[in-house]
Amino acid sequence: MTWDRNQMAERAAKELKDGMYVNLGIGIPTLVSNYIPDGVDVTLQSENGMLGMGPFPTDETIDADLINAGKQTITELDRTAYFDSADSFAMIRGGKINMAILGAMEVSETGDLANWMIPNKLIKGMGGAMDLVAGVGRVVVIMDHVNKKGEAKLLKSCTLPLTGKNVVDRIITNYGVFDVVKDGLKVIELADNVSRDDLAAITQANLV
Amino acid sequence: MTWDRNQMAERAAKELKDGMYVNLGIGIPTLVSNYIPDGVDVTLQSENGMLGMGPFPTDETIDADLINAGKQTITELDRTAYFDSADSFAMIRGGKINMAILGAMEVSETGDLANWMIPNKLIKGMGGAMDLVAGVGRVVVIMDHVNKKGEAKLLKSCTLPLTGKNVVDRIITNYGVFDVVKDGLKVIELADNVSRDDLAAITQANLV
Amino acid sequence: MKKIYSNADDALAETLFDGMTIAVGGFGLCGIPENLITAISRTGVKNLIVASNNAGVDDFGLGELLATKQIAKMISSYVGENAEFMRQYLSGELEIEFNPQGTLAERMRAGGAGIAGFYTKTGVGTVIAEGKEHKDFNGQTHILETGLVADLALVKAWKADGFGNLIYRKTARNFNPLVATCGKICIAEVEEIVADGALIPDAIHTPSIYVHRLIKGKHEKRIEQRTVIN
Amino acid sequence: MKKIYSNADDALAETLFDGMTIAVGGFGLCGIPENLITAISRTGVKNLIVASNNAGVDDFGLGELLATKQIAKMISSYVGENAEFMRQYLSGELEIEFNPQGTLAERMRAGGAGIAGFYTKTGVGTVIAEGKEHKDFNGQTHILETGLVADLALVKAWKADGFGNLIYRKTARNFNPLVATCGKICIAEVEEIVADGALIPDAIHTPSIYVHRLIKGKHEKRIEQRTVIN
Repeated sequence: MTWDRNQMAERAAKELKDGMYVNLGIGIPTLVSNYIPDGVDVTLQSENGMLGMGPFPTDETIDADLINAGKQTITELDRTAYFDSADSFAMIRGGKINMAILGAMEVSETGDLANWMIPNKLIKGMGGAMDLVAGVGRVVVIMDHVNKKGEAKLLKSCTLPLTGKNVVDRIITNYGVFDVVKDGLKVIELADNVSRDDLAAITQANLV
Repeated sequence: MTWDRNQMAERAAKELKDGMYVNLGIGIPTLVSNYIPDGVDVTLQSENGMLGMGPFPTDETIDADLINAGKQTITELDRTAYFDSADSFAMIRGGKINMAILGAMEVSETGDLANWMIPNKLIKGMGGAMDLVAGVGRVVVIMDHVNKKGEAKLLKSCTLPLTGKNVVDRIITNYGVFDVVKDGLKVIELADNVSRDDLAAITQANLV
Repeated sequence: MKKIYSNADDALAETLFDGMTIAVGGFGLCGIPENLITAISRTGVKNLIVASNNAGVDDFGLGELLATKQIAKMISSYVGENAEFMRQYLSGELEIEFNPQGTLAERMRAGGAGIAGFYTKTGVGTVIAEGKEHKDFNGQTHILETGLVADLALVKAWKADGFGNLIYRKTARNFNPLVATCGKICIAEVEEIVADGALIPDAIHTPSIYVHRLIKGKHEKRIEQRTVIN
Repeated sequence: MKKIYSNADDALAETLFDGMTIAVGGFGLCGIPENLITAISRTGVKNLIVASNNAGVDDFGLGELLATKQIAKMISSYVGENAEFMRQYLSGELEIEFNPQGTLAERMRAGGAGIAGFYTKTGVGTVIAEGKEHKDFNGQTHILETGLVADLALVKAWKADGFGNLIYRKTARNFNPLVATCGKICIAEVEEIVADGALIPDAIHTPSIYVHRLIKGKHEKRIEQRTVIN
């Protein structure tokens, strides 16, 4: 009934429109590239300095000088351009990237996002996430609706250190699709056989 | 007895040291490149986006895409690199250019420079002059000691709108060479048969 | 996704409105979007604010839009080559905002890069600093300059591919890459549109993301100061 | 004027001192100045402040300088690949200043470009904004970030000419061009030194003015996440 990782990625891929420049975060967002609809041409940005990211290489074409923001080896396309990190984030900060699809630990009903740090536990750093949510035109989050203990991750307000304030536009969870609107999170779509009552028990954020 | 344009340029060329990156202004400063001493290797920057500026072209090698900051056609060298205007002034503003040799209308005894505007008369714009004097490591000015009416151009304080405040390090006029020091302009060198008494009559700035 | 237009008039369609701000690439007459400028002179759009390092000469480049009195204000560092400009300015028909050349370039980059403002030493103690916020860093005074965003950006490049990746040639690059970033819409005119994949990805100056529309133009490439050795 | 040195040890001579700030290029293990990092580990210089997007892995890249405890503080955006880093950080031996990746890149560019500070929306409302000046532009809140200048910059490029012009290859470019600009002295290590004039002037990424010393290195180019399609 709820969506699995691939179904969430497939649903997120429907957000993509022809001609868009898109940044995909690490984890489930990376899977979105497997589901880009036919007839939709999308250019992927990798914030370490590349526009026009191609698929993973073969053993023969692997190149240590060609990696994505997750440090994975990748390939280039006929549209590819490389640039330095300042130019890459100029593009991001300047609002030229149409959409970012990112993972999250928590999202608040006002669109606050926490996805980079758990005090005293996970202190790896924010990488480019703060720049992305502050600069990109539209921020879509893919996340599980609850944590491993079954607790809500869509909250009144985030408990973890923020990545950005009022930055999330749309949330795709294993239960459905939600937009951040004036009074809370608006239910846009539900997974098959999921009811709004199901959501009530596992969602702290106000649903409208 | 006083120096002519070419002698001033020749004297200015002695300021150049091996390995320097230098920006030459329009007018007499451009002539300095004719007198670079043997064994001194200097790379010329043109602020419209070029490092390693070569001499003027022949009729056969002229190229509309290759001009200097004075809009004159030029040539490239084996060391040449091109870049955009922001990168060019990043280089200038960031203090990477070792020396600028510029023209002047007025210089004050505290090193203020006026060389871009005469109210109600000359309003062409400052071009890159303000960026150069604010950013370059050492600013050397080449100028006539007096104006066409015989009036001093080395002043207590400038009367014309400034290009920069406390920016000039050394002044080369047709009468000699002067450094901006704590209490005024220090006489470093005089043209043949010029005496300090000669200077007194044509210099308003304090000479030390 | 198709960015290539057949000519300058088509490429400009529905991008122009009176009172808009247009950023234009080029230094002097080098690397200017000749075809797009001429096409604008045919549209009659007026009260333009034009951000460009120079203002062309009387009958070429932005001088064409001065001749038709379509420009209300220029944001430039140097306008010395244009007699008509001086005439309109002195008669009060035209407004000018002088920016130091490096400040103008950096304002365009900042506008494109989402940098709202930046501190520079350029212009401290001059008329340029009047009315601007001053702040000391490491004992040195700086002034606050703001990012410049234009409604439309017009650039000239050497080659493009069909995606809109651009490369420039020699000093014709100048302001063009910065102008391309600071426009809400950017139109590029190029000398040649090459096959997709024909540009070297490491050598692209303006990535396709900045370019919304693209035309192949015919370029006079007039030389302003023809200087040769004999 | 001669910039080419015979090896990393010679190139580093008289550039190092305890407590200095060193900016280092690379993203993950991609495009890092391997030879120069290893040579620093041999010198015993200590209490280093290192500005670099990442901290290497335990036994390679900046991890080598963590193993020898030569680093007192890192300025980075992400250090997740390095267990020794975590251990030293949690035991209080090592300080970390997290900068958002784009802010770090822009701080290096600003430091090199004589921009003392700039306003960005990145980090507003987060811990990153704490203690920083806030200012509204066009109704949006921005925070002031400062330019970053290092005593020494270490970069890895693909090719250089004898003047010190550099080009980088693919995503190994990353922070390197910015790091090159923000150091008072910059040392570059490259895979190949080509004949003067052999680089295309339009395709040079780092002009020679930024590079003070140059070596040809031997590069392992270790891959961090080998990912292939089957």
